[in-house]
Order: sequence, then structure tokens, then C-alpha cells
Amino acid sequence: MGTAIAFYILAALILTGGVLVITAKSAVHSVVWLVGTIIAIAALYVVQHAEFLAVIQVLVYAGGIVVLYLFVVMLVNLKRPAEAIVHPQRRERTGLLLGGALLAQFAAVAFYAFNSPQVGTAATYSARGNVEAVARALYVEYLVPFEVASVLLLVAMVGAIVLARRDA
Amino acid sequence: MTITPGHWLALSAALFTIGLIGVLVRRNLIIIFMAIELMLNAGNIALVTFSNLHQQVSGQVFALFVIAVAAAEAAVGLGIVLALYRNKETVNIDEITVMRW
Amino acid sequence: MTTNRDTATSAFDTDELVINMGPQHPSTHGVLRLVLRLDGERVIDMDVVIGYLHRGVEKLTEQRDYTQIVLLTDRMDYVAAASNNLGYVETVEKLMSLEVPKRAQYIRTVLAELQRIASHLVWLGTHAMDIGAVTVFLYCLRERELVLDLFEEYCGARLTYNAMRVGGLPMDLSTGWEAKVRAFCDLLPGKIDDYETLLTNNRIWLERTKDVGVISGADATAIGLTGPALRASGVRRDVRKDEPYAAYKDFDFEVPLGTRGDTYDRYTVRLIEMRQSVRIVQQALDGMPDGPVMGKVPRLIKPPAGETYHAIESPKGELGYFIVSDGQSLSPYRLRVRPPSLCNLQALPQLARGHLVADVVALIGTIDIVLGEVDR
Amino acid sequence: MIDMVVIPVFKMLVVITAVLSAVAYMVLLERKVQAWVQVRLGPMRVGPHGVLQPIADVLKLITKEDVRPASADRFLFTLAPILVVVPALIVFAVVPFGTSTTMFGKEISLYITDLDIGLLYIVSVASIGLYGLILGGWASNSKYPLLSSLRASAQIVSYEVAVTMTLVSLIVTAGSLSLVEIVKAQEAHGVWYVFIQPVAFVIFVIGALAETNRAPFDLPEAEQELVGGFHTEYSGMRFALFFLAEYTNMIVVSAVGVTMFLGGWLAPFSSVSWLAWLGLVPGWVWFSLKTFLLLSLFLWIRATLPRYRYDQLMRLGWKVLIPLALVNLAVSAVLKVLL
Repeated sequence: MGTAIAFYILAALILTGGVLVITAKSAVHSVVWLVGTIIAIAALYVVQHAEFLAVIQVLVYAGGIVVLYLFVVMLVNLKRPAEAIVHPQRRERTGLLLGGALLAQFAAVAFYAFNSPQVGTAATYSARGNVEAVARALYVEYLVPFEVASVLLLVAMVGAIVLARRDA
Repeated sequence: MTITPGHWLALSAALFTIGLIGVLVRRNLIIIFMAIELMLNAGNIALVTFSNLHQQVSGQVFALFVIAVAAAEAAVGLGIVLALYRNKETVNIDEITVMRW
Repeated sequence: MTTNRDTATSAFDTDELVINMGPQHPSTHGVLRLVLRLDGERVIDMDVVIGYLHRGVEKLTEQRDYTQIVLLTDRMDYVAAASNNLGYVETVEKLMSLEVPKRAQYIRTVLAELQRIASHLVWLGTHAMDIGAVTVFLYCLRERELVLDLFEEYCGARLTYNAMRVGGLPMDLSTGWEAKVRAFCDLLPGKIDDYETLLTNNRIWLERTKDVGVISGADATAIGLTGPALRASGVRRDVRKDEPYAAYKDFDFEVPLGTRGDTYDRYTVRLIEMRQSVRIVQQALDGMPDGPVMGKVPRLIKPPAGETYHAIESPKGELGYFIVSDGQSLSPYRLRVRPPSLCNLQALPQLARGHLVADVVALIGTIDIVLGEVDR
Repeated sequence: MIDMVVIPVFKMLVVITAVLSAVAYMVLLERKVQAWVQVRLGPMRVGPHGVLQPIADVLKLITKEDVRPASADRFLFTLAPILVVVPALIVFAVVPFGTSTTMFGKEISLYITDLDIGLLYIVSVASIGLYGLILGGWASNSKYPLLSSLRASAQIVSYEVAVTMTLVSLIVTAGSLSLVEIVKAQEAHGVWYVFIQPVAFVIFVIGALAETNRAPFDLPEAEQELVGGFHTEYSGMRFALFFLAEYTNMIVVSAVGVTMFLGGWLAPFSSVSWLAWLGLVPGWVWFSLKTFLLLSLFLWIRATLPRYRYDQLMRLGWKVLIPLALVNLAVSAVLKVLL
């Protein structure tokens, strides 16, 4: 019951936030809605007993990545509206249609999923918090991917610095 | 009023679709990047749902990797946006068509 | 020149930002207006806009007789009114070839040096406050208060003294005043040590002042810097030594010099000057001659036709007066002031170029300007 | 029902009331401490020795006209102060003020909740407060606030790294992310972690000063440089919210510092037998006292030091504190494994 209420409220928040992100006129407003959506998703993770992931979501996504977006939006100080020019070959309706088609497809899949066996709450697989479980998985089972991810981040960092340097 | 994994996946699918529409419809490169973030998050919701479904933390670990990838993508992508802005004074993808036929 | 390298170091390409600093800004020391062109936080260029406090002092003097003008000079550099008085009366005396009694000369020197201490205290306080050390400001004002008390006891005023007359002084010292000055002279060095404890070896203070706003001796001379700001660049120029006036040739004091010409040097030079001022005051009190404080002055002060220029070392630098008399009227035909603040202010854009906004604030402090004197 | 709803809500009310009144008196304390350092009296008019000054301040701020610049972004201008205050307040959800007390025959714990990821929760919630600063500066549509908010965000992001690193080394030492567990671990160790991790404590205090925009790192609010800071265009109640958030954040970092390094609610000198009576004093008194002392340290520093410059601040953060914190973390980890 409690889960259901939380789910519906959060789902409403997430979807509204998502729609506002892509419809907002000003990019700064978009960023604000993105933050809202991400925090709502973090709350959703808490409902799903993924507390560690929820905190990381807020810390890394909301506190880090989206701040980067905000910085760039504020630095890119456009002299004319960002979307003033439309390419003649742009087909917005087709885009919407494709999105709708994808949603329909997903809906079909979800329809099947509704009939799949129901799973109880997840408290069983992480008795005392799930930090330990996640850490074990991350550092034991997925150690190599973890290291690869860190190399990826390093490369991305170097790349971003090279791109952003003015005298490059 | 029970919430099945189907509900979670439906939410994930809807969010993904919103992100996709954003990518297809908007012309502001920064907003397109944000739409991509929405799609990545939709993926994460699905991953966490499966993690719950199968009582495995692997899904959550994958979600962490997705976040790491998102961070890398944001850094490089926004670097590109800045470089574009410096050279072309625009972030409208409809104006950046040199490499497109 | 440096602009190329500086713009390249800042990470993001933003548009040049033009911001107005002042005339209503907490750290422009009155009504100075700076138009800054910024790249990020780095100053590319700067326009100094002055004139917000222009009252036409020079023109006003043409309507006042020579005694009344003393009062107008008070209102130029209002934190160092006695120095302004001194420069003016000495110029008129030079124009009229008047003899000033020795006792008056000594008292004038004492007053001028006390004024230098007071002015430097205001400078140190505001400079430190601009860099964020608010406490130093209140300590400095506390000691300045003592100087003001001394002035109040001497002439009855605390800010605009009107303390000197052509040919001497309006009144002699009151009894016990000398003892109070001596007590202050004993007290001040310890207080200066206190300020130094808070600032001189403070890492943050060093980082904020060292190598900030460096100007070479040659550049400083070329742009016309005067006073402590010039001496901090290593140029030995002090009117008190070079063209002694009042009683300065009787006293033994040192003129501190800087080596690098940065904000820190200007800071140390002024601190040493305060200590030297204490020495001068003590020597003057020791050697204080007896006699009248007012020389033989005609009832109507009417200098012969002619012109003269005379400069003194005010706390801010070389303060010069140029007076033209037509020999008939009781007012100057023309009076022109060479204000050290204005000359020092000219160096600000050169000092600030390539530095950050935060340094601009420190630099306004370090050149020690008073807008009343800049605009007159 | 009582355990699930009434008691937590009651606790929240108590904590929020306590924090808000603490903030009000923080302001008075700050003015008084500054005044004493600077040989002044400070506020003296409202009430004896100015003790009612906070009430007068609050009344003034509430009744003041709320000015919104014509060209400001209306939505974000309103949102920004809220975004600053809310994270600052909800951090207190996991701060343990004591162990537990008995009230009306019920055992009541002196913390709202004990999350097993409490520390991460604090760090992540604190990172949200940043948005308020950036958006406030941007939405004002004015140059000084914009410069200031860029300064603030860059500063907070940089120092967050160092502070988080020190907290991680504390986690390594304590072996838990829960704040309650960390204090209990200090009890078990018999020594506060400030003595085990002195380097971390120093980095934490410096980083805390920087993260709360306090002197000598108060660049975003440097009155002498940027007029007022990111809240230059704000007035009345909205300004009060920024103000509230700043002081709440100070209390937050002090409370976290006390919990992590100074033994939280533990009485000092627990091993000295003839001082055992100190243990009779309730834990929350010790907690408040230590927080108060740490806050006083902040005020003292503000009254003493000049201000850093932006580039120097960044250099200190990235080239000194972060490497130091990393080394400290590595050493802590190695020692933890070896010992």
C-alpha cells in the first residue's frame, strides 16, 4: 500500500519532470527540472531498497553531472534564441511519431510483464543495508569493469580538458 | 494496488520515450544532452527493477556503471558544446550541418 | 603584451564582461567609479571615472581671501587636513617671503607628522578591510581616535582643523598637550607591532599582497607616482629630505624604500613611515624652542604680484600648491593644487591590468587615494 | 502509530525549532564575538546586552518589502532561496544529538533516524544546496551576483572533494557509514577520532570553512569585491532564507565535525577516573557544547584572517588539500589493514 502510493506519486513527479525537461523554453529551466527528476528517481531507488544507489544518484548526478550542465548553460551566453533556425529537412512530427511508436512497443512488452510472477519486497537480499552487498559485487565480481570505468572517466576528463582549452 | 515489476518497467519505458522524443524534437544541443540523461536514467530504473526482481545486486552495480558512463559522456559532450559555441556561436544542431549530407 | 597569455589561461571562453565598480561600491573609498572590462574574473582593461566629488575648490579660492582659503584646503584630503593646511600656508609664506617663528615651525612639523600617522592608520585599516581583515580596521581607527583627540585638544576640531595661519599658528600649545603626545608616541609602536602580528607574516596577507600590482621604479616615475607608492618602487624621493620645509632639516629620520614595488612593499613602507613619524614627533618635542607662534604678518594678506610653487610631503605623496597673485586683490588670481591622490590614481589601470577583480580592490587600497583630493 | 508517526514528527519539530533558534542566536553570537575581538560592544539596544536582537532582526526581515528585479527570472528567483534552505535543514535528519532518553515511559532515541548510509546522505544532500546559490545568482540577471554564484559553485565543488575524502578516511577508521555507529566506534576505541585522524580534522575544518563560504574563504560574499554576493538582488524574506541557510550550514558542518571527530555526545576524559562525574551530564549537552565551541572557532577565524583570492583558493583546494586528503585516506586504509 505504502509502496504503491510512493510509486504513483514519484512516477507522476518523474514523468512530469521529464516532460518539462524537454519542453522548457529556457535551458536553465530544463536543468532545474532535470534535477527534480533525478531526485525523484533517487527517491524511487529508496523505495526499491537501493539506498546506496539512491545516494550516489543524488551525489553524482544531481551534485556533479547536472551542475556541469548548469555551468555550460550559463557560460554559453547566446546572443539569439538557441533554436531560432530550423533546418529545412527537419521532420518534427516524424520524431514524435517515432517516440509514440516506441512507447507503444514498450507498452506491449509491459503488458506481458504485468502478467509475470510477482516478486515480494527486496528486503531479503540486503538485510543490513545494501552498501556492503553493492561494494562486494563492485570490488569482487565486477572489479575489471570497475577499473575500466575509472580509465574511461580519466580519458573523458582528459578529453574534456583538451576540448575546453581555448588555445588547443 | 500492488506494484509489480511491470509498473516499474512501464515507468522506465515512458521516461525513455520522453527522452527519445526530446532528442528527436529539440534543436538545442544542451537540451538534447539532457534528454539523453533522461534515457540513461530510464535505463537505470529498469536495471534496478531487475535487480530487485532477481534479488541480485548486479543490476545496481550496472546502474553505477551507467552513472559513470553518463559522467564521462557529460564531460566530453559538454566540452564539445563549448568548442562548438566558441567556433560557431551557436548550440543549435540545425545550424551545424557541415558534416551532414 | 600580457593580455594574450592571460586570456589563454582562463578555461572557458565567456564574453568580455563590462562591469561598473562604483560610484556606489563598498570598497572604492568614496565615489570612485571604475569601468572594468573582465575576462572571467581577470581585468583586461579599466577606465577610471572621477569627478563625482568635484566641488570646484580651486575656483572657490579666487573668491576667498588668503586666510579663508585655509579652511577650503581642509576639505580636500579630509583625512589629512593638517598637511593640506601646511602646504598652503607655506606656499603663501614663500610668495610673501614671510619669516615664520621657529616654535611655529616645530609645532607644524609635529602636527604634520601626527597627521601622517592618522592618515596612514586610515589607509592601513581600509586596505586591510578590503582584503578581508576587518579587525585591523577597527584597531587602526581606535589609534586614530587618539590622534584626533590630540588635534581636538589643540585646535578644537577633529577632522577639518583649520589649524594653521599664514605666518604661523593661530594659538600656542595648551599645557599638558606635549605630555599627551609623548604618551601617544610611546603607545603607538606597540600598536603597530600588533597590526604586524595580524598581517605581516600572515600567509593569506602575503599571498594577497606580494607580487600584486608590481610597478618598476622607472614606470612609477614615468606615470608620476608620488609618496610611499613611489618609494616602494625603490625611488628615493621624499620632499622632506630633498627640499626640506617646516623644521624637517633639524630632525634625523629615515626614508624607507621598497625593492619590488608591489602591494606588500607599499604596505611595509607605510608602516615604517609611521614609526619614523613617531621619531620625528619625539625629536620635535625634545627640541621644542620657546617663543611666539605667530610671525610678523601684515593685517591684510596681500602678496606681491608673482607666482610660486611649493610642495610638501603629505601622507599621500608630494602635495604641491601653485599660486598666482596679481598683487592687488586679496584673493589669489589662480590657485592650483597638485594632488598626490590624483597622480597615484593614474597608475591604477596599469597596476590592475591582468590581475583579478579581488586585486583591484586591494590596489585601490594600496595607492591610498582620498576622493576629496582627487576631485577637489 | 505513535512510534511510526507521532514521535518522528515531534522530533522533527523539536530539531527544526532548535536549529532555527540556534541560527538566530548564532547571528547574535557572531556579532558579539566579532565585536569583542574588535574592542566594540556589538548589539546592545534590544534587550539587555542585545539578547533580543535576533527577534528584532527577524521581524525586520519579515516585514521588509520584497523586491524582485524587473528582469529577473521570476520562477527561479523564487525557487533559489528555497533550494538553499531545504537541504540545509534536512541534513539534521541523521545527526545524532545523543543516544536515547526516556520520556513518558518510552525509550526515545535522540536522533530522527539512523541511516546506515548516513554520511553519504549528508554529503549528497549538501551537494544539492549548491543549486540554490547558482540559480539565485543567475536568476537575478545581474552581473555581480552572477560572478559571485560562479565563484561559489566552483569553490563548493572543489572543496567538497577534499571534505568527502576526509570523511571517507574516517569511514575506514570507524568501519561504518552510520553516524550513530561512528560515535559508538569512538566510544569503543576509547579515543576521539580527532586524535587518530588529526590531518583529516584539519582538512575538514578548512574545507568546512570553504564549503560554508566563511572567512577566509568568503569570496562569494566578499562585500568589498562583489558588493553582496549571489544574494545582492534579494531582499526581505527571500534574503532571510539565504541568510538562514548560510548559518544552518555552519551548524550542520559543526555538528557533523563534532560527530565525526569530537566524539559526538560522548563526555570528555572518560578514562580519567576522578573526572567520571562528567559522564553524568546528558549527552546532548556535550554535543551542543562541542558544536558551540567549533562554531566559535569559525567566528574567531573570521575576525582574524584576511580573505583569500579566488585563484589562491582554488590552488589551496586542488594542489594542497585534495592530495593531502588522498594520502591521508591511503595511509588510513593501509593502517587499518595492518593493525
